[in-house]
Amino acid sequence: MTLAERVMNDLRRLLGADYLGDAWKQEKHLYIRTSSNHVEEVAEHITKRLDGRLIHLSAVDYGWDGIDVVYHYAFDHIERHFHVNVKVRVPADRPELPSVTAAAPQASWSEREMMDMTAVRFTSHPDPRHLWLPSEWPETVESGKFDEKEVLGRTDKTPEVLRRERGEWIPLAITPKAAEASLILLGPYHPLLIESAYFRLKVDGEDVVDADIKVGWNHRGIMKLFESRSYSRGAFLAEKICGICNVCHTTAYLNAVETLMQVEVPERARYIRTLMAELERIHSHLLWLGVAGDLIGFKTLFMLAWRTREHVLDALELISGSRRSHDMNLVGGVRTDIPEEIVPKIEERLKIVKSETRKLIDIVHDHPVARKRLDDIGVLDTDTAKSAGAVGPTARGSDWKIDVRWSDPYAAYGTEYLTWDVVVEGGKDAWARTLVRLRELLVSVDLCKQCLDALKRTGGLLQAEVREPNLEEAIGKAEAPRGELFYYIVSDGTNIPYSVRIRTPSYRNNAILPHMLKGYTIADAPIIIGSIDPCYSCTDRKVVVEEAATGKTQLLTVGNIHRKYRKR
Amino acid sequence: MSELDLTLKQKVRTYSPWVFHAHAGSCNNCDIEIAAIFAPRFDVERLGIQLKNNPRHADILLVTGPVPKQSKPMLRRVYDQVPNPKVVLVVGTCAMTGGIYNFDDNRPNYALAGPVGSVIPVDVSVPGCPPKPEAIIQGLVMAVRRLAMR
Amino acid sequence: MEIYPLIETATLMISAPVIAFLLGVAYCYEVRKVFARLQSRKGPWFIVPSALRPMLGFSRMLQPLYDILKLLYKETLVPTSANKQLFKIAPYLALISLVIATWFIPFAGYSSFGAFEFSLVVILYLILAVPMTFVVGGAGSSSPWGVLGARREAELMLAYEVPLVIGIFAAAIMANSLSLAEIVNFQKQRLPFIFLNPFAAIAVFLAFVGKLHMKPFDIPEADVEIVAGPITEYSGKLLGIVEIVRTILIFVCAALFTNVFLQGGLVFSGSLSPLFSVVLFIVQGSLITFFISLVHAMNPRYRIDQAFGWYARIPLATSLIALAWAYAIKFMFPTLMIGV
Amino acid sequence: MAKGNLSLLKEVFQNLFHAVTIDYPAGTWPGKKYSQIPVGVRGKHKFDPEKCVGCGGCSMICSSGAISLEDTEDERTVAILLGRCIYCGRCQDICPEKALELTPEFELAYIEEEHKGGLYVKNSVILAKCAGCGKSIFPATHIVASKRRLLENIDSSVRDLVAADFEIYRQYCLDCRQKLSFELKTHPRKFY
Repeated sequence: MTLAERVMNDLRRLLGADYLGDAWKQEKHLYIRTSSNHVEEVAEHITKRLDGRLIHLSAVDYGWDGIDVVYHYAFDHIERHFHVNVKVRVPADRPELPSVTAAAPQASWSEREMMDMTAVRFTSHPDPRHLWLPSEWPETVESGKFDEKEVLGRTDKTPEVLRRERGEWIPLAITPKAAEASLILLGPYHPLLIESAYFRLKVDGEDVVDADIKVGWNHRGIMKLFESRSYSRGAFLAEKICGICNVCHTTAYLNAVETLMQVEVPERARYIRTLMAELERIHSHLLWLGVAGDLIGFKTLFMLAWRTREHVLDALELISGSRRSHDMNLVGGVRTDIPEEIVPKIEERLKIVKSETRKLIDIVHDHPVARKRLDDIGVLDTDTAKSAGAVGPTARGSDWKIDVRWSDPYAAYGTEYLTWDVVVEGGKDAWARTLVRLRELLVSVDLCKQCLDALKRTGGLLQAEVREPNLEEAIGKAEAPRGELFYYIVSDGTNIPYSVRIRTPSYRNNAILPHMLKGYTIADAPIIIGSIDPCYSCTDRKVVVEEAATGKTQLLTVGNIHRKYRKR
Repeated sequence: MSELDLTLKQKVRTYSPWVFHAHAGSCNNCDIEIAAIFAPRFDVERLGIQLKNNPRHADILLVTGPVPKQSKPMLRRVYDQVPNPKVVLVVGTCAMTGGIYNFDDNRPNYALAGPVGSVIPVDVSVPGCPPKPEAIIQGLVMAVRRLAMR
Repeated sequence: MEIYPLIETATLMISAPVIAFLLGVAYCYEVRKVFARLQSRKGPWFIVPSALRPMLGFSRMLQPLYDILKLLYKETLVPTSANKQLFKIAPYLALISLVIATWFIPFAGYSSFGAFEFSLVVILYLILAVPMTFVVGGAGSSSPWGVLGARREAELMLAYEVPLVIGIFAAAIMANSLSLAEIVNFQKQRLPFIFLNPFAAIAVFLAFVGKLHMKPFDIPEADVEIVAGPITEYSGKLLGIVEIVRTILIFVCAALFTNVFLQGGLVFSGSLSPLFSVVLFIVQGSLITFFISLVHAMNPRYRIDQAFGWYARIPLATSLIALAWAYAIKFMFPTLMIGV
Repeated sequence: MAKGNLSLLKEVFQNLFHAVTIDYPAGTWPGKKYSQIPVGVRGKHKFDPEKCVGCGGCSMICSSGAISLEDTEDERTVAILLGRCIYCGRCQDICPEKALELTPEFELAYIEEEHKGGLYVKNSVILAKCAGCGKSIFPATHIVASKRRLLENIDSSVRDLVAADFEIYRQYCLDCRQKLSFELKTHPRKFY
């Protein structure tokens, strides 16, 4: 019995009369419609018994018809391409569903996000705080599909203003009383990250006793913006979600769009996409290595890694005309060709990158002080990684082989195009995650070379003809440098997507951070946070706010001294 | 006013500008390009420019991003903490106007509090998405000159 | 009573801090430049390209001085919640103690009170005051980073102070004197202590790396962890004073090492010797600075517990060996040790 | 243990005499001043005023809404707001007349006071007047270009007929065409 049959049989038995129908879409994507009675059991059965993963949970607002909640389960790490999507329709007047967080902890953030973005309510959620929206916004934004004007009318009121009106505003400031509290708040502006993020560390001396993360400060309403622009323009918006993994974002987005349109990407375009994505992975991992070096105070490593990274950026600039933000991918293919005369130039740069990378690996691998800072720090065991749904190098460093490139091949990653191996390390600590990335660098250089060789033999079209979307919904995935990237696009047949749902890798890994921080010191906090390679512009396409400041816990950040505390 | 007529005060300001980088919801492109100007290829320490992690030590405030509503009070506060004289350098398209996130002025993005210019006074802007590091250095040099004249 | 020595002392007393500061600026520049060059960056330009000379001047040799001057021209913010007296007075205390310390340090043989009988003890006390004032200032700033930084500063001080003192006293025991001038004199007649007691030199060098907050011991100022540590809340003029203190501290440490272990530049005697000694003294100091910046460039940062453990093992052991070595040499070669 | 330190030591001593830094604001020759400026670097826009017909295709494709069309009495201005453009180059790809290109000029920093309201790249084309009501209609060059394009793509048997018709109704605005539909004496679509 194949896995697909087993899953279907199990679900049929489990759901009984609530099994309202199924459909196969895409390549081995099973969509099952059911009622809201059995969501918890399904989640428990799939994640615990069948060893599936809950990737994300999307809620799509259909106005008066109600809200579709889609649970995206993936089995691709067991059987290639195989996904199961369980759909539940909840009525618009009483949009309630039981929470599956107890059964599958991965769902926690997704459920919180969907509660923010749509009117759906997950009853019995253990932590139903607003994830993205300011706590001052009692209603949701996307339910504004009913009355958009009203929602937009509220936009000129910032959380600050609203809080002042409600009389809850406490100027964020440093007071002696708060300094006594053993609550250390990292962020939103903290040198640890160039982006804004916000951690609450409860400390005893230097030891972290408890931790809480509030990602945010980065919300740009991108999922809403997607709904107001055509598929081809959306590619450029996807490019701007994250500045580090922009090719991966567009690739994932276009994987979904091309599936919707049932467009086959030409072979040469596939290789070019893969080349760009792999170059980007090299750039991202080198960037990460530098930043991680900086986080443990190794400025020289930062400089050396970033010196090497410049060669990759040069190669990317040669191809696309821009160091970052390449705008290469279009619906159905790529925009510019890679002419033959620049191929040797790229090969030359790759050669430099390879030798420099080996040097960097030598330096880090045997450096006594660096190893002391990385070994046995931020341990994430395999079971926790699985139950919390870690992705990317974080999971691979915890001895769990998941990689979208291998499990759900897209672009030219399939075995018919390229040969390579997934890097897995069993160390489970920050050093293992470092090692995964370092080894992936070499794999990526090799992949780039294979792509360049393939470009020499392939020719033909760069872009396939674009059609109208004729599927209802599609899932697009890609392996970003940080892990699995997930797009779910719902189409209504027009040239504008009806709804776009995105789950970025950092989103998942960030949710595990509080768990990983516990038991280490403040000095370790930066490298633990850094070891998952958090990318908050990815994570916070949507917003988060710190809770209404109560009297006791106030922000104690670098960024906090109110004007009235100034003295000239 | 030529550079030769500067007083000592203005000269030392030109010679040693310290930079604080405030991230206000940008997509990371500009942030890593800003980090790149401190890396070996573009090393701006040649000019005496140093990246400080503390607004209280800074002279120039580098701001990136379209300023989400959530970040607005924080950005304002960071600006207040930079001791006078100070200069604000805005890097990137979305920090200048909202860029791709503020696609249509008639239907403003619900999540954004407007460009940086509407939150804090801006002195120098560097368009680009992201600007090349050379362009950021050019902007920094302009900002340094303005700093000296403050 | 003669007036001449008094005038000489007064001149030295005034000029010593100034020279110390200027040499400190040079050494600071060296640290920055070498640090940058080791990372294949250029660092502050030694000679500015001609196109930029109108804007940036001819050379950035004085970059640390420009930084300090700029800070002195800037606005100073004091958090209201800080303990203002402690907060404001701490940098000045550090500055005063360092200025006094420079009086006791022989500069190529010249010093105001270098010949004073217990000058070594006085200097050790005075440079101990610098981290102490940072602890006070950080704790008084009421910022959590300041408090954490102060705590780390105090722990680190405990760690490096012991090998520092033992190492230096190992040299003093061999020279049989607590006066710096005497120690220099002792080496002049025999060999520099770096050859007589290399263990002491290593222990003291490692302690200075911690004292100057170079990597791997820049723990109190670990920027990605606790922003800027004790000096997080300092800005403007007060930060300028802190920077001056750091600048002088580099010189004081380099000069102390030169005097105790490299015979203070007084290698040759002859007609050219004073000038030559001065040059040698400065070069020796810059060599030490070079090695410190080499260590600075080649290491990540230790965690405070790791640093404490490391100091408790290697430098402490080295310094104890140095102490034993000092006694062993003394007993084995009594003639060598007794004054000539 | 020691191996890592040794390879690092070797590396840093090599670096000591080999800095990779470019002389950006100062360099006299491009090889040393810029990191690299390859073909296709996307910087400031440049219009070819000869070629631009003011069709507004760029404004429609623009992903960030940076390109605006503004019609005055007798001119249409295509304005690109540099502070909103994301330099994706789609306008360059889409331009039917190849009149717009992104030059490698990327040093665009400016002082805010000197350019209040933002920095624009503009191009103006003259608008033709309607022969009926006197209102300004499409850009004159646009009409010529669309005629050319129309004739290129149409069946050769009716080309002369269409050309003649086009010459007549090109002079009128849309409203006037409707109003004067019979008097214009053009052929209805069924003729060709």
